[in-house]
Amino acid sequence: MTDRTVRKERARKITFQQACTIALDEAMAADDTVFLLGEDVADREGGGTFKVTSGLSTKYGTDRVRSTPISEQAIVGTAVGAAVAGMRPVAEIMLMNFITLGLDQLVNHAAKLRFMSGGRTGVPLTVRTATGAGGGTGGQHSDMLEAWLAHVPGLKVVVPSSPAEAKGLLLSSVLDDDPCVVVEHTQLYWTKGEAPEPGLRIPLGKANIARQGSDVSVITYGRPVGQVLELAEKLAGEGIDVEVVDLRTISPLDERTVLESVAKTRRAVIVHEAVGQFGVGAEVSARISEELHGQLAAPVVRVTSANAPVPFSKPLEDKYLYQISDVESAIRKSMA
Amino acid sequence: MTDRTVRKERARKITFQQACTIALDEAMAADDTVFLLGEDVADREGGGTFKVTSGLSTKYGTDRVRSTPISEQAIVGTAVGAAVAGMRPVAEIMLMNFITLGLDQLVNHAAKLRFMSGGRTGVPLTVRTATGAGGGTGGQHSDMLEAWLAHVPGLKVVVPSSPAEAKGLLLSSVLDDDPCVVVEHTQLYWTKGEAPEPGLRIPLGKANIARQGSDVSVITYGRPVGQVLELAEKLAGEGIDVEVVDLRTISPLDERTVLESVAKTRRAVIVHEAVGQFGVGAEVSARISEELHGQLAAPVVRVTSANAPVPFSKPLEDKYLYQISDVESAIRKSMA
Amino acid sequence: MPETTPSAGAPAEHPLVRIYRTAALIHRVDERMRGMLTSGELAAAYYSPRGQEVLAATLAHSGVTSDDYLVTTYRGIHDQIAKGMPLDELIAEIFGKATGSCKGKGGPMHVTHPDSGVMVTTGIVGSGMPIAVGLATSSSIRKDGRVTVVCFGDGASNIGAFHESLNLASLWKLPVIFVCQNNLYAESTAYANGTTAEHIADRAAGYGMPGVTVNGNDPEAALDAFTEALDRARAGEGPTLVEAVTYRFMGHYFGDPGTYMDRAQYEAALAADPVPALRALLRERGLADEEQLSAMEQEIAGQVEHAIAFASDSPYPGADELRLDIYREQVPA
Amino acid sequence: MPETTPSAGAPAEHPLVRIYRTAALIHRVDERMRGMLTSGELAAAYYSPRGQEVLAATLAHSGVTSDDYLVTTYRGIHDQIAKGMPLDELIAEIFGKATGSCKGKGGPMHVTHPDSGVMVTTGIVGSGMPIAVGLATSSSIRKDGRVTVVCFGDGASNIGAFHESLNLASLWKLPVIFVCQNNLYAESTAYANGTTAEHIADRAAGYGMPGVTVNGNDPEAALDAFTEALDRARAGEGPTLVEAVTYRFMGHYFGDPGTYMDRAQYEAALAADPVPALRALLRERGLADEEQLSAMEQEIAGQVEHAIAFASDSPYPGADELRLDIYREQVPA
Ligand SMILES: Cc1ncc(C[n+]2csc(CCOP(=O)(O)OP(=O)(O)O)c2C)c(N)n1
Ligand SMILES: Cc1ncc(C[n+]2csc(CCOP(=O)(O)OP(=O)(O)O)c2C)c(N)n1
Ligand SMILES: [Mg+2]
Ligand SMILES: [Mg+2]
Repeated sequence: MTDRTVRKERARKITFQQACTIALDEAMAADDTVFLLGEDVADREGGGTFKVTSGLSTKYGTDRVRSTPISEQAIVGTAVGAAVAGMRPVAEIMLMNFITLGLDQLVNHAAKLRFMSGGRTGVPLTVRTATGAGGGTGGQHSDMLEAWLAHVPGLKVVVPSSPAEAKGLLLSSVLDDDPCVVVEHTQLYWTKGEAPEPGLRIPLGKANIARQGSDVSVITYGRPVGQVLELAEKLAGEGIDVEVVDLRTISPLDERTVLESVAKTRRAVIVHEAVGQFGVGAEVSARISEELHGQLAAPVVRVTSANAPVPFSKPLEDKYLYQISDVESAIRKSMA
Repeated sequence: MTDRTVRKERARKITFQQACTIALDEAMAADDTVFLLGEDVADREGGGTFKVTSGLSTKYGTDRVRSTPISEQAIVGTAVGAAVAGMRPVAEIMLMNFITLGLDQLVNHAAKLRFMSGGRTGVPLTVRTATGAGGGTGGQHSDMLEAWLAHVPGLKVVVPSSPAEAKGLLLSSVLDDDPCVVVEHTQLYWTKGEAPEPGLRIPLGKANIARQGSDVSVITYGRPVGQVLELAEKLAGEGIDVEVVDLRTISPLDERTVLESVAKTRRAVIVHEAVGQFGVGAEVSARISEELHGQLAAPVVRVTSANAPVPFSKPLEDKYLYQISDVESAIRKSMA
Repeated sequence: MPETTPSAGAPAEHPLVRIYRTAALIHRVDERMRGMLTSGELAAAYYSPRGQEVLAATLAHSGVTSDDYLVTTYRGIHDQIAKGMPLDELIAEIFGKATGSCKGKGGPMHVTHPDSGVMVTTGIVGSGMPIAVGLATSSSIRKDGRVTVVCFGDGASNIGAFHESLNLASLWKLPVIFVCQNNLYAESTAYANGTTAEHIADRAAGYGMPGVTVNGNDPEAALDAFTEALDRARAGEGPTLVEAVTYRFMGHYFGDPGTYMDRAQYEAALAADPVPALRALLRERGLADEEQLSAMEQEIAGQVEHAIAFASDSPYPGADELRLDIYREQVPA
Repeated sequence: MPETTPSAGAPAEHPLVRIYRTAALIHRVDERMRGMLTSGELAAAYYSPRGQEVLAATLAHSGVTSDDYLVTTYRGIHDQIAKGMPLDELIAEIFGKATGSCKGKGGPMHVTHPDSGVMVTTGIVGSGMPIAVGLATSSSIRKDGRVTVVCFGDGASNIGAFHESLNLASLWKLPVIFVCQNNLYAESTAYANGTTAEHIADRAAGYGMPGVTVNGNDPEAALDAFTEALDRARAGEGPTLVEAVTYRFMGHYFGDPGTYMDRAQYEAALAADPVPALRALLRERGLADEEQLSAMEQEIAGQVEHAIAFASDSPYPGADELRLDIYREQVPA
């Protein structure tokens, strides 16, 4: 490639969904133990509901891109068994609420087999799943359940915030030697961002300072990251300098980056889409307050969606969701 | 009853397991929409693995005490359907790790149907389940997963700490109009305590000050409560006055009682058996620090089991579990 | 029973006429929904029942009463209409309005209306079956004579809940009918690419339960199968698995291009489209003439427009609904 | 293959002798385990395979090699021994010792030993089946010629995972054998009180898969059934469901009083106890005389005592094991 085409490549914009496809493509090209399974993932069945696996069965064959029946337990269990045999299966669970059906395999087996076998086996599988409110799909198709998975030792839980992040984190997950769950937000799939360089991998377990700032740390992940970055730019105009920490990996949590950021700013606002009660924000808030006792200029504030099932009606769904205006108020209150 | 027999009744000791049986018996006697289902729960099958339902099918008939096949999804789903029809089913999920198999029904349906139907239906079911480490049953039979359920709006999550508590909380759960999950600790089943008066119901959503104290609040629930009370007596001898808050209901969390206690003592130690990461303690710790910012004399401390699957080997299992000696150190450090 | 059912005083209509009336109502509603989705008047996840109208109507007229329970799926509007749900509330719910049967909080995938027996509509494939077992367990304990009907797709027959539910229902001899609306596709997966049984009804044998495969688009054949299953259930003889074969004309979701669908099969199904076929049969048999049919259809159209206007004009639910119906008692602000 | 298998140089033993050798080893280990549990030398959740020894031994000698994969359950010690797991590591694991196959972290319900093909032992009823489908998928993709054998109980045939697994395995024509060890009870639930199929093998038809019911305590009949299934799997013809009927003599768990068990059935089963029956058959057929059998049993007893001593003398795992094997990389302290 000439320098010019490289620069062009770099400037190229891709969607979040394309980024996921690229990650899978690179993983399959790099390692022939990688294979995909899930409902409708092969091209005969349209390449997946969100088209993330589109083209891959044509390129790699239906032995390595396998459409399944509607059988979530068998999908995750098959991934567990194949992983124990040394493959790197990537299972698609169409929507995160359906992961409830595969949770025995994910929690009682995938997460524990390395430990329970004394390290004799490992489970290098990845589960990709989509979810999120905002699309009017109601109570059974929109939940963010990452807190459950983060409560399970042995799992790695990843929530990417942009196309480049999705590419790098998914590729790392597939090539990781432990079970990873990657949560893709349905409302991000068609958003665009810069195409990452081929081969880009983002290490798991490391948070990203998405914006450096000195006044207040906003700790978030997934969909809100972009919205918080926009808010930060706006507040910068007013002289409020927001640091934005994108957790990237929920578990293992990069406590160090979070604490270093808050130790510097002395103020923390935590934002996520999942309901607040017993959510990811609780752990982040608890660790900050426990570790930085006496060093905080203001109480930690969590901004989350309402403690309710996701309602169908659009105006109500909008009110259910975390409000960026609440993040702004929280930042201002922190600074007051 | 004469006063003398009443007093005798009161002095009578019963086991935690008997307390659960009494609660079910009273509920079935009081309300003929109450019925039980689960694996081996009828007397023909021995009255349940932990014998909690023993005698009830003989007393109330097998129409109301129904042994099921090994089908956790159908067990919980059947309870959901019957509850929607206006019954008060009590489903036994033999061990909490198996609840993974019924989680679609519990989370996507039981917890949400009232909301998603706009209040047109309700789901007054109770799921009883047993779990806990200490019995050498290893990684797939010992997990405390209450944090998951507490993260789900619409569910009530109850973890009793003694026979009398189990009796009163289970009875309230069965007669409650919303879906409740009651977590019974296998290592408590054969412990004894005072028999509660017939009819005793303990309200859901209210924490209990199990011991009043002024120096430090220990917030806990379930099995550790008894151990912490013993520790508190020991420390009282040294002049450290520990307040013990038994949460009783994890969700909805009785934030007010917790905050009032800690506002008074200015010190909080949280203890639970579940693994620490993203556990119940995180929410409790976060709320305390967020609400009582600047009022705490010491950082909140959490004492939990190790962030690992439950190991089989006995010495390792002992080390895995939360250590009461760590609670003691945490209290002393808080006071220092 | 659908709103179009004649009042008790009216002379008894022929079953096929009643079935057509219901099917025509479903057909009209579906047509209007798709029209409004196309025009942008409506935004909702919508799974058209186009092709399955006669099936649902036949089931509803096989002896099912409004006391009987129905559990259905996201692709359930045909079942809900046939079960007799008031159109106003149903359409308002799809519009997400406060006057909807669920105050707009459930939406099309979670329609509930206990008065007409629409107990649960689920968006999780297969999960209605264990719930139906529970409804039937309640009837079995209370001896209330109700039958529970649960509708699900061919794809749903491959999920664990199917297996557990059929086994348990058979073990307990419950009054429940498992109605598999086999429309040959599960999203983009053709029947044989997901399901290893030649007929889904073959699986009934593994549960000691009768299983029957019937042409769901043939109202006479289907009526017999449903009636027999209903009679068995009411007589306390236990559950039946009825596989009613049909076809899904509009793809999986509204807007699905359906490129994965077998063209020849599609054309053949379209040629046998059950709604016009039944209409033609009524005329052929002299059960209704063109004039009567047109009048009926016009009446239906008016009824549908009324419901749409009701839904359009209704307000959205207020923010306080986020704290209502979480528990029976309102969650404090 | 079990440790007692003669080395390649030795003259080939009759299959029934090999089966008896393995069954006798299982029998001896089980006897000693129960003895130690009674005496208090050992504390562990233990699910005796008493009565199912010949079944496991027959399966292991039907052509399964150490490269083939095995998935079994908490009641799995017979399968693990038959598959050839080193006794020392197996018994040390049950003792919770650092020298156990899983460093004592898994315990009896989670024994793993990939070198002998013991890939997963699960304590969750039915959950081994989807995992077996995954192991077989790996073999199918890699074309490594391995067959996966998954053992489960009659009770497990009622759980959703069974259904999903058999459908998927059949759809993908995977090299897997589903071996249902039907010991007539699931904990305290007698077969017919939980399972609506007359024979579990009847369910295979719903997945377009051969299903066969065989007397699992009759080594000759069972050997034929297993061999045929194995041949099918190796030939790429897909999975088979083999229901091997047997009996569970010691109740569900160690200490189960078994009050719920049918007395007459128990007596009949005991009269046909497969281990002494096979021993008698060997003598009857002239395949081994009393002296040879005694010598074999003595050798086995010695081997078992050696393993028990090894386990007893081994240390417990250290506290650092709580941070090892969570992830591949050690979790920092
Ligand atoms: C458990 C679960 N898995 C996957 C989905 C996504 N999904 C929605 S509909 C559908 C296809 C269902 O096919 P079928 O049962 O035949 O019903 P149909 O849509 O044809 O009426 C799938 C896979 C879901 N809703 N629930
Ligand atoms: C999913 C699940 N539900 C319940 C249990 C509790 N349990 C352990 S063994 C068992 C009975 C299993 O019976 P069967 O499958 O016949 O196997 P067997 O014990 O007879 O070998 C049950 C219900 C479990 N381990 N997993
Ligand atoms: Mg279908
Ligand atoms: Mg059994």
